[in-house]
Formats: sequence, structure tokens, C-alpha cells
Amino acid sequence: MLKKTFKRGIHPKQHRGSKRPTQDAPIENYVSDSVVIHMAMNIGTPATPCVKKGDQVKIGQVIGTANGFMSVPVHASISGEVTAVEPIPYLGEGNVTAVTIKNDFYDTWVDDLKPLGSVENVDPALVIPAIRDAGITGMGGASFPTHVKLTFKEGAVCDTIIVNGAECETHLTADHRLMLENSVRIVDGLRAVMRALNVEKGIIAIEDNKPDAIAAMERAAFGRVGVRVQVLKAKYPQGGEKQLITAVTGRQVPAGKLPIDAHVVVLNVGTCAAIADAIIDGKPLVSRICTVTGCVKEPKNLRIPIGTIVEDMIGACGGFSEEPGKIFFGGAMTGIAIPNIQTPTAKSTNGVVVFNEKDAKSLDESACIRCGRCVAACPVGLNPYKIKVAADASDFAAAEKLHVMDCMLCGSCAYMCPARRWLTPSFRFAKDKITAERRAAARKAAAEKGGNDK
Amino acid sequence: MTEQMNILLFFVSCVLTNNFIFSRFLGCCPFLGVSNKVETSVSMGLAVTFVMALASLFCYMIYNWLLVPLGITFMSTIAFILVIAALVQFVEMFLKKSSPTLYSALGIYLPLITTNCAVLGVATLNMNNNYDLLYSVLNGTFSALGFTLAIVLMAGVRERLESSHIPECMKGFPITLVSAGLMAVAFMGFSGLV
Amino acid sequence: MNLRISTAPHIHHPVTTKRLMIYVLLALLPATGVGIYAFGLPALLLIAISCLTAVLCELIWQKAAKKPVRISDCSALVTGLILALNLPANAPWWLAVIGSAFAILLVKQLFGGLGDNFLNPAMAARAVLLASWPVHMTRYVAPTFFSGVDAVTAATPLSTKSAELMDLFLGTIPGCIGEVSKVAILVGLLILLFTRTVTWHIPFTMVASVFVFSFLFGLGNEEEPLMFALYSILSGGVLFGAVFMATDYVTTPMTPVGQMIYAAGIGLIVAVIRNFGAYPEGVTYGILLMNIATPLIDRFLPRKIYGYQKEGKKA
Amino acid sequence: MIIVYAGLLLGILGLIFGGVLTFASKKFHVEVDERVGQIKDCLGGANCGACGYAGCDAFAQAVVDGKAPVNGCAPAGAKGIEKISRIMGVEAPEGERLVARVLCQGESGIALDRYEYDGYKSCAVAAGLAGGPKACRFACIGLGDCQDKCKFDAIRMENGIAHIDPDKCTACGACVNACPRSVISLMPVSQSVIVRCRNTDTARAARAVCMDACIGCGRCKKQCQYDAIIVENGLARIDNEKCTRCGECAAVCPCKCIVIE
Amino acid sequence: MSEERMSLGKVIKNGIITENPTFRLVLGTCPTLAVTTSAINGLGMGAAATFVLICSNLVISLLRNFIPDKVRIPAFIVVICTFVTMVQLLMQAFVPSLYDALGIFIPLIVVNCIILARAEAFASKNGPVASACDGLGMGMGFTIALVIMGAIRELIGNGSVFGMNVLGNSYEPMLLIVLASGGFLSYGLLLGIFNLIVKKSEEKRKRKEAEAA
Repeated sequence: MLKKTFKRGIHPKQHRGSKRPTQDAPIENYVSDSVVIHMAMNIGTPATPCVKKGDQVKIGQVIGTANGFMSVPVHASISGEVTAVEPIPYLGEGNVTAVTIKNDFYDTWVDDLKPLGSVENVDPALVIPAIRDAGITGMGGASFPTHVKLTFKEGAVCDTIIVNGAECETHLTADHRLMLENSVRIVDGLRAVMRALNVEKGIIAIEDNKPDAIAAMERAAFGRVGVRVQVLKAKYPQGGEKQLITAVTGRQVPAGKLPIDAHVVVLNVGTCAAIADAIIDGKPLVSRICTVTGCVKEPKNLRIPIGTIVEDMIGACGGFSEEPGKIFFGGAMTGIAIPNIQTPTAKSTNGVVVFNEKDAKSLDESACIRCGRCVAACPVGLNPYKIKVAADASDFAAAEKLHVMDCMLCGSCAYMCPARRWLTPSFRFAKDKITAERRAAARKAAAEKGGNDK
Repeated sequence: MTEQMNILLFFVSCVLTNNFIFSRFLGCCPFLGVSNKVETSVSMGLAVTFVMALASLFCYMIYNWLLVPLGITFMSTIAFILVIAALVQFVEMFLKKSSPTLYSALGIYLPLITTNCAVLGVATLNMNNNYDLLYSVLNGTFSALGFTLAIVLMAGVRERLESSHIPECMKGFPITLVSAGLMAVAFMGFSGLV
Repeated sequence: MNLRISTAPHIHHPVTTKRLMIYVLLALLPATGVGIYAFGLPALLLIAISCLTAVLCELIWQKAAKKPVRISDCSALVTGLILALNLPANAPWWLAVIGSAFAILLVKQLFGGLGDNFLNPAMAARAVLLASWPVHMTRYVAPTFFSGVDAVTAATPLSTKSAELMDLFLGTIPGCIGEVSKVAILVGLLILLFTRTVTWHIPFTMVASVFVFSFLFGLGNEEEPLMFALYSILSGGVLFGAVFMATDYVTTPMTPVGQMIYAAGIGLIVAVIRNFGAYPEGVTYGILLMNIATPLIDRFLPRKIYGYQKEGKKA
Repeated sequence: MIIVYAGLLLGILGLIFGGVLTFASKKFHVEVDERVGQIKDCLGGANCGACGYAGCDAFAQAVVDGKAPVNGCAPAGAKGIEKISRIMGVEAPEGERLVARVLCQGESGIALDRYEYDGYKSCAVAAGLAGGPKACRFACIGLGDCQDKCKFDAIRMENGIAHIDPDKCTACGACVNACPRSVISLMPVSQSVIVRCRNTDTARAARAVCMDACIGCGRCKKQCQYDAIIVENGLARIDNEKCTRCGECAAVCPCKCIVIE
Repeated sequence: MSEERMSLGKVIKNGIITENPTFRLVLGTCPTLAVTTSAINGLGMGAAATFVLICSNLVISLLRNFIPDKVRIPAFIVVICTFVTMVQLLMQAFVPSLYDALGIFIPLIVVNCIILARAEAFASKNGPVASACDGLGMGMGFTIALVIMGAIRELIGNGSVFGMNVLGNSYEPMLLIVLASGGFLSYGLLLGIFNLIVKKSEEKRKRKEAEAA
């Protein structure tokens, strides 16, 4: 079959071996003494905690209720006693509220699980509410509420659902292992969504560096009407939503629009499996697969209750093999560094990577030599060099003209830069600034309009 | 054919070989002053081209049809500068009224052109070289195009220099002059073309 | 335990600025070696003086301006070497000193150092030397190959057209130190391409452009325009310029299409100057002029940005 | 004869051009306010943008149009504002000179680090990463965003926090806008007794992250005879109207977070 | 400026140093670049411009109360132009070799920004004596700058100063400096050096002041 891909992008060749330690390690279950579940698991409004210190909770019990449409509920991932409900500092700016649960190791599930039956017979109208109630968010890293993704505005047409099994990031093998070990669940989840949205085409996209996963998924998809596997040439950032759509369908998502404007919905393999769990078993999202690799003694793929502390996971992998310099959630290209090993995981944490001091240290930024490697790498077709000049001069209007808002912060340019310039962070900063300015302008306009009405 | 060939050679001579900026030093003030943005330099170049073509025409007429018959060629400088000043002012007011968009693009540079030695220079050169009417106007237009080329290239370079780490004491005019000098070195490659 | 936090990406391609410069130096080695072999001790001395001056000037400037000293990135060395390879072998030593100092101090550091110069330093310095001391810069000697024969001053083959194509190719003709042997230059090109230091766009487009325009200009005037065109790309500094000087990152457009426009422009200017101009050689000026045009090419070349394709164009 | 011709030529040319231009100036007349240029001459001229307009020209135009206040340009200083007021024919609003002050003393070693920041040197970026490199969420991050924005060379970074030279500061406010933590604020220059801390956490939490943090103990409030100190949310605040700059509060502060400039 | 009534000496010094038209204000670049190929050319150009500056400043200052505001610029230009034509004819008659060397740049003194700028900024607001002094100072500043540049360029590009061979016969002159590009380069570098010196001396002064205080 023809291997498809998108334009430009990079091959992090020197880090091709980064997946090797874990790609053949079967998923192991791991349950820790306690978990810390914070309420800001999804992009959008955080959930509100609905338990208090001292409460006994069971697995799957709602401990945080959703706040409006852009929000999903949060469930207890282990059974036991709530020992604290308090704000903690997390990966972003400011604090988030978190619920700490001490494990009683009885592993009791809540009593009122409501399975909807098999995916062939499920009532299409019930699927999306079930997804929301199960607290499912995008599990590839962005943690966008899945039910929001599946709810279109009036007139939008969806003709294809793509399941993202590209896993183009370095180090991570969580999706890879899931596809190998849970392939039927993924296809079931896809079929449930296809049924709910009345879509006839479902494509599972996998990069050619995972031949075993391709074989497993092809077996699982065999005989399922409308479902097929698409092999892609391995390249970063193929797992980016827009790049994946272009690679698979050849369509482009219009700038500033959503995939649905290209008549496509993209779901991560983990999300699909979670959807299948929610439909078939009625179980909410309480655990996920997470790759723990890098400077740990035994790199593993762990199935962990959401909210497991990094320290416990490292312990489950035999501890550090070297003095750690930097630990981050996710792959090395877009991963978010964490400040300490007490940091809890979230629904979107697909990997924990430990770097030693040598790998962790950033090289000094030197002068740009205009080699054009960033331009050649940018999958969006931007000119990162020029944007960087504008952003460094705080000329955000110029940066906006150079389409910084179309940058998806994949880090390809910064990866290629021989001068080690901080391209991606300054773009993120510029984007944040411009977004804030736009919001302020919109508010001002709205206020003026309101004033005029009076 | 030969006439067309001659005009082509004349064009190359005016634009490249004897570029107003890089080999004749005419119009350096606006070249140094208004070359920090590509857009403005294009506007400036166009405004200069417009005025220089017209000025060549009018100065030719005044000189050959008025000053020469009257035998007062020594008045040429005064007459030329009057023509240019009046022309520039007229064009400015005309544009302001008739095409505000064009005015906002070109207008602010027009007063600068009065004291642009390129305009008076081209009129004087036409006079000294005894060009006929056609060649006077061509000289005006082509030389101005050469000026435009120089100022636009300079603007491109200066936009790039904006993000450079130039030593404090060289910022502004000094580095612009050095850049112009290096560009002039490059333009020497065209010498002998015509 | 104090963990570091930095922003993504956490890994980088192993190529650094310094490594790129070392690749260029490596690629220059064959041409340098052949140059020294062909012209003997004077060439070696000239190269050594030029490199030393370049590095010293960079060091002195960075110390004086209280900037971090970055001579270890080898960029000054590259400039010094390329300049030396562009001198005739019997050029006086002070020519190399002035040229290197001019290149590093005035063309590079005055504009802010590596990455901020808008002209190729070696090329600008060569043009300045050519304009200042034309006699020294155009008095080429035939290669001696250590044979002990007295160097015979000869005009460059560009103006006499006496050398055979094979001689041109192998480098047994008078010329600048680095540009005589086309074989060595092609080996250098292979090194550059293999290490992915440069892409094919600039060197190939430039040579092709010189070929095409020479052919066109030769149509009316030469007996064998095709041979003339072939001759054009093998003589003088076209190949050396295309491989080592036109490909200088700092002063070339960033996009492949822009690079091809740039290289084609150099080819046109080279052919024009050679055929109609006062100078026998135009590579230096062609590169300099297109260096000047580079910011405009970068600026006005439209980019296809994801998500802006026209409606209705669906696969 | 030649002199006559010369004179005649000048006269005739003058007449023709004069006539044409007079006609043209009537016909093509467009109103332009010359006050714009005059006002621009009085401004700071740094194009700092602190006024909220795109550079000094735009601000001058806005003043003439009545959209911007005459005292909108802080760098112009009192003299400049007075001149602009005269041009616009309005009274200059009264106001004391302001300076920007850094309300943090969390130098490295005094404020604890949360982690070692090793990324892009920008406070705004670092502030968004796991709560910032310093354990105190109110602290100056010290990567120099304000310094980059200062057009008047008044800010230097030392020991991990910003220091502002009050003599060079023009109160343009660029640093205030640049700081992601709002550590810098504009204060009247006469307000010389300052609480250089913004930590509103509990005493224990504050003390855990910084040795010089205000713990809201209230000793300064007790000591103050003029009732000028208010302690809210675990943070002391000085009422500039009542403060007599006696400095008693600074003497008793156990955390040395009240300072006299 | 008119409010503070500067002393005449100060006015002259102002033109030569504080507001040197070539190095501080960067006005009149075209003749500066074009004619400074030798020291003597620079001197000739400077003298011609000084003459025009003094005379036009004097006349404009005398006429300042009679010229209507709206037509002042054309009027200034006519006055300047008259003197330029006078200089042109005088030079043609008495120093024809210099006239030929300076060529087109003699009539172009008319559009030299320095002259119009001084007329507008100084002569139209001050009395005739002060204006003439201002013209003298500015003219001298311009002349000195031109002579310095001319001497340097002649020295490097020709090995001589004022036509006298200085560097001996073995010196191989750097031709570029007397060509067009050399003009830009040397002007730019001189300007940079001038800026550096001004900055250093200012720093020194400030340091002294700080020490004194």
C-alpha cells in the first residue's frame, strides 16, 4: 500500500533509538499507595470538586463535576479515603485544586456502571453524552474534551474519522503498545463514534516504523465495514492533527479553523479505547497507559490510575539509573518539564521521560546564521527566522503578519537550529500575547457596543 | 533597431553603470534618510521618478526655448530650481486633492524632493551633455529608476540590519554609509558594460 | 533534588554552527591541497597569513567590543581560507592581511558579527582588493607543481581562451589558488552535499544559469556556442564560487525557490559581466550583487502556508 | 540688455508659478492641523508606546483630536506636559512625578528556587512553567523582561531581581506592562517608605518560600503612630496620605520588607 | 535659540563642533562624498559653500521681516541660488581647474541641505550679524570636515596630501578609497569614529561630574 505523508517536517533520526527500550515491553498494571487528581484535566473550564476530606470513594466515582460545555467530570481512579482537597502548584501558571486519595487496595468499583451494550447496537444518541460523562479528553496530549470535538456546529459535515496512531514523538510507546494489546477496543471505539456521527469512513493511521502495530490493527479492522488502516511514512510531526489530516486525506484544515472544517475528526488511539470502555463496560476514564523511560533502571509501559505520582512510577521502574537532570511529561519534542517528582500525572500524560544532567542542559544560544534549516523543517510553511526576529523585538503585529498564529509549536524548527535558538518558546509567548490582545480588543468592542445600546 | 538598441544601452548605463547613487553621488540625502523601510523607499523612488521625468522635460523646454535664445544661460540654475520647486509643490497639491491614497503613499516625500540634488542634477547634466528632448526625458526617467533600484535594495538591507547587533556608535548613518559603500563596490562590477 | 525546567523541544539535531563550519573547512581541504601542490610555498604562506589574520582580527574585535569571544566557531577561519583561495598565488603578503582584516572587521564584525553581515565577507574583501590593487589581483601564475620552473606570469585563461577543457578541469592552468582544480572543487561539493551542509539548489542552479546565459550570449558571437558555454563554467571562479561562496548561509535566501532565483541571478550577472563588461571575471560581483538582493528575495517571495490553499482544491 | 532679460525672466517665471500655485493652493486646499507637529516636539520622542498609541506621532494626533489626555505622555515630564497644555489651550492637570518601584526583595539565596530554569530567557515564558522558577508566586522572576522594555536604561538585573534607578525612570510604565507578575508598580516619588513584598500567603507559607517575605505580623501597624499601615491578606500596605516617613515601621519589621528609599 | 542670545563666538563654535553639519547633523552628504577625493577639492568646495552660507544667511536675515511666511522657502531658494550662480561664475573665471574638478556639484550647492536648513532654522529668526556668524561657523565646520575627509582619502588613495607626496614612492595606494565606494566607506567609518569619541568624552565628563558630586 502507498505510504502517505505531509510536506516538510523532520526526522529526529539521532533519537530513533529512543523508543527501543519500551517498544517491546508489555503493558504492566501498577497501582500506587495514593493518587493526586487535579481538577484541570481538560482544556477549558476546570471541574469543581464534590468530595471533601475524609470521604470514602470508589473507583469511577465522580469526585469533580463538570462546569459547563467545555468541561468534563473527574472520577476517582482508586478506591480509598480522600485525605486532602487543596490547591497545588501545577505545570502552568498558578494553582489548581487537587483531590488526594489514599488507596485501600480493595479496588472496588462504583455500583452503578451503565454499559450501553455492544457497539453494533448502541443508540447513537447516547454515545456522545456517555463520552462526556466518562470524562474522556484527548489522550494524545492536548486534553481537549472529546464530546466537544464530536459536537459540531450547525451545517458542518463530517465524512471521515481518523484514528491517530502515528505516535511520531520520540521516546513514547504507549500508543504503540495499546495498538498491539488492545487493538479490538480501539476499533470498537472508532465504530461507536462512526455510528454516533453517522460517518461511513474510519481510517486508522499508523507510521511505518511500527509494523507489528500495523499488522495487529489490520487484523482487528478486518471485516469491519468502512474501517481501514493507512500506513504513513515515519516523520515528525505526523501526529499533529492538521498534518495527519493532510497526510491521510490530502485536505488542508483552513487556517484558524478546526478539523471539522476539512470534514474530518481526529481521535487518538487511547481516546478510542477509552470510548469503547465507556460504551461497552460503562466505565469512566480512570486509568491510562504511560511510558516511563530514559534514565530509569527498567523502562516500562505502565497502566496507571490517573493521578499517580511520578515518584511512585519511577519506583515501579526500579528507580533512577543516573542522577536525573530533567523530567518531562510527553515526548522530547513537545514534552512539558516538571518541577519535582511529586508531580501527579493527568489524563493526557502519555509518557514520563527522565534525562540525565548531560542531556538536560541546554546549550547556549548563539547567533542565527540564517542557514534556513528552520524554514525547511516547518510543517506549516512559516519562516521561523523572521518570526523570531519580530518576536524578539516584541513586534507582535509583525509576528502576526508572518502568521505566527498558524504555528502549532511542534518544535521542528528549534530541533533543527544549529545555533540552538529558542524559537518555539518565543513563538508560544508571541501567540499568547496576540491571543490576549485579541481577547482584550473583543472585550473592548463588546463593552463599547453595550455602551452604545444604552 | 539601432535606435532601440541605443536606448537599451542608455538604460543600462543610467540604471547600472552610472547609477546616480553609487557612482555619481546624486540624491544621497534621501537615499540615506528614507531607506529604512522597503515600502516607503518604493514610494519615494516612484515619486522621484515622476518628478525627475517631468523636471527633465520642463527644464529642457525652459533652457532650450527660453534661456538659450535670450542668451542668459547663466540663469539656468535659478530657473531650474524654480521650475522644480513649483513642479513639486504643484504635484503635491494636485495629488492631495485628486488621489488621497497616492498622496498618503508618496505625498510626505514630495517636499523632500525639492532639495533632492538628483533632480537639479539631472537637469544640469542634461544641459551639460546637450541631450535632445527625448534623451533628456529618458535620462531623467532612467536615472530615477536607477535611484529607485538603489534605494529599494538599500531598504532591504537596512531592514535586515535592524535586527543586527551593530555597535552602538555605528548605528544609523554610519552603518548605512558603510553598507552603501559596500554596495557601491558590488556595483563596480557593472563598469564598462556600456 | 533540583530538576531543570526548560521549554520544549528537549532534544536537538546534533549539528551545531561550529560543526557546519568544520564541514565547510573539510570540503575546502581538497581545493586547498591542490592549490598548495600546484603553486608551492607562496600559496601555503598566503593561506596561512590570511587565516591567521582573520582569526586574530575576530579575536581582537570581540575582546575590544567586550563581546563573548566566539572564534572557536571557526567562521573566521572559513572566511580567511576562502579569501586566500581567491588570491593569485604570487600576490604580496600584505594583500592577504588587508583583505582578511577588511573582511572580518568591516564586512562582518562592524555589522554585528556572524549572521549579521549582509555581504559575503570574503567576496566583499576580494572585490575591494580588486578595485584597489587591480594589478596584483589579476597577475596570475601558471602552476609550478614544485617542478622548480620559474613561474611564468600569464593572463587568466578567461582572456586568452588558450587552455584546453581538460586542463581547465584538472587545474593545470593559471588562476587563483583555490579555483584551478575543478576536480578538487567537485570533491568539496560532494563533501558538502553528503554532510547536508548545503543543498543542491544554489550550486547547480548557478552553474546551469552560467551555462545557459553563456550559450545564449555566445549564439551570435562564437563559432561553437555550446563549447563556449562549457568553457564558461569550467574557467575562472564559477565552480569555486558556486560551491563555496554562493552557498554562504548568512547572505543567501532561506527558501529553496529563493535560493534558485538567487543563483540564477548570479549566473546571469556573471555571463553579462564576462561578455560585455570591463572585468574579465564576474563571479565576485555576481555573488555580491545577489547578496544585496537577498533581503528583497526573502521578503517578496510568497510562502505557501498551511491552511491557506484555495477552496475547492481537494485531493 | 541681458540684465533686463534676466530680471524679466525671473519676474515672469515668478508670476507664472506664483499664479499657478496660488490657484492650485485654493483649488486643492486640504486642512492640516499644525499643532500635531508642535506637540510632537514636546514629547519624550522614544516612541515607547506607553501612552497606548502607536508611537509619538500617533499620540500627538490623538491629543489634537481630543482623544488622548494632554498628560498622556509620561516621558515628556512636567515641562513637556505644560507645553502641550499651552498648545492645546488647557490647564495642565496637577500630578506628582511618579517612579516605578520593584516590590520584591527576593534575591537569589533569599527567595527559594522551585526549580532550575534553563530555557528561553523571558519572565513571561518562565512564569507559565510550573508556577515560575522561584517558589514564591509573587516574586520577581529576574529574567529581565522589564529591562528589555525600558527605553531609558533605568533597570538593571542584579542577584536575580530587578532594580530601578529612580533618577532615570520616567514612569512610562513599559516595565509595569512587561512584568508577568505585576511586581513593578508606579508610585509617587515622595512615597519613600515602601513595603517591598506582595506575598499575600499565610505567614507560614510565605516564610517557607522567602526569608524577606511580609508575613503580615502587624508589628509595623502597632508601631505606627499615624495609623498609616493597613494589614490585609497577610500583607502590610502603607497609606501614602497618612505616612510621615518617620521610618519606625521599617525599624521593627522582622522580615526587613519595609524599606526607606 | 533666539531666546537665549548666544554670544557670537559661541555661535561660530556651535557650527564647527557642537552642530558640525557633516559629522553631527549629517547634512549635505552628496558633495561631502563626491568632492573629497583630495584635500584641495574639499577645501574648494568648503570655501564655496561657506561663501554662499554667509551671504545667504546675511541677506535672508535682513529680509526676514519682509518675506511672507507662505513663500519663504521659494524666496530663500532664490536668494541662495543667486549667490551660488555668483560663486559659479567667479570660480569659472579665477580657478578653472578647481571648477572643472568640482563640476556639477557647484550648482548643486543650491540644494545642499545645510544652507536651506540654516536659513530656515537660524537666519529667519536672528539678526544679520549673528546670522552671518552662524553662516561662518557652519561653513567652517563644513570646510574642516571636507578637508579632513579629503586629506584622509587622498593620503590612502594616492599617498599624498594637498598634492604633496607623503608616503613615498614604494607605497602602493589603495585606489578604492578615492572611488565612489571609498567615499561612502570612509565617511561611514569617520562618522562612527566621531560618534565613538563623542560618546567616550561624554562618559568621561559624566564620570568626572559624578566624582565631583
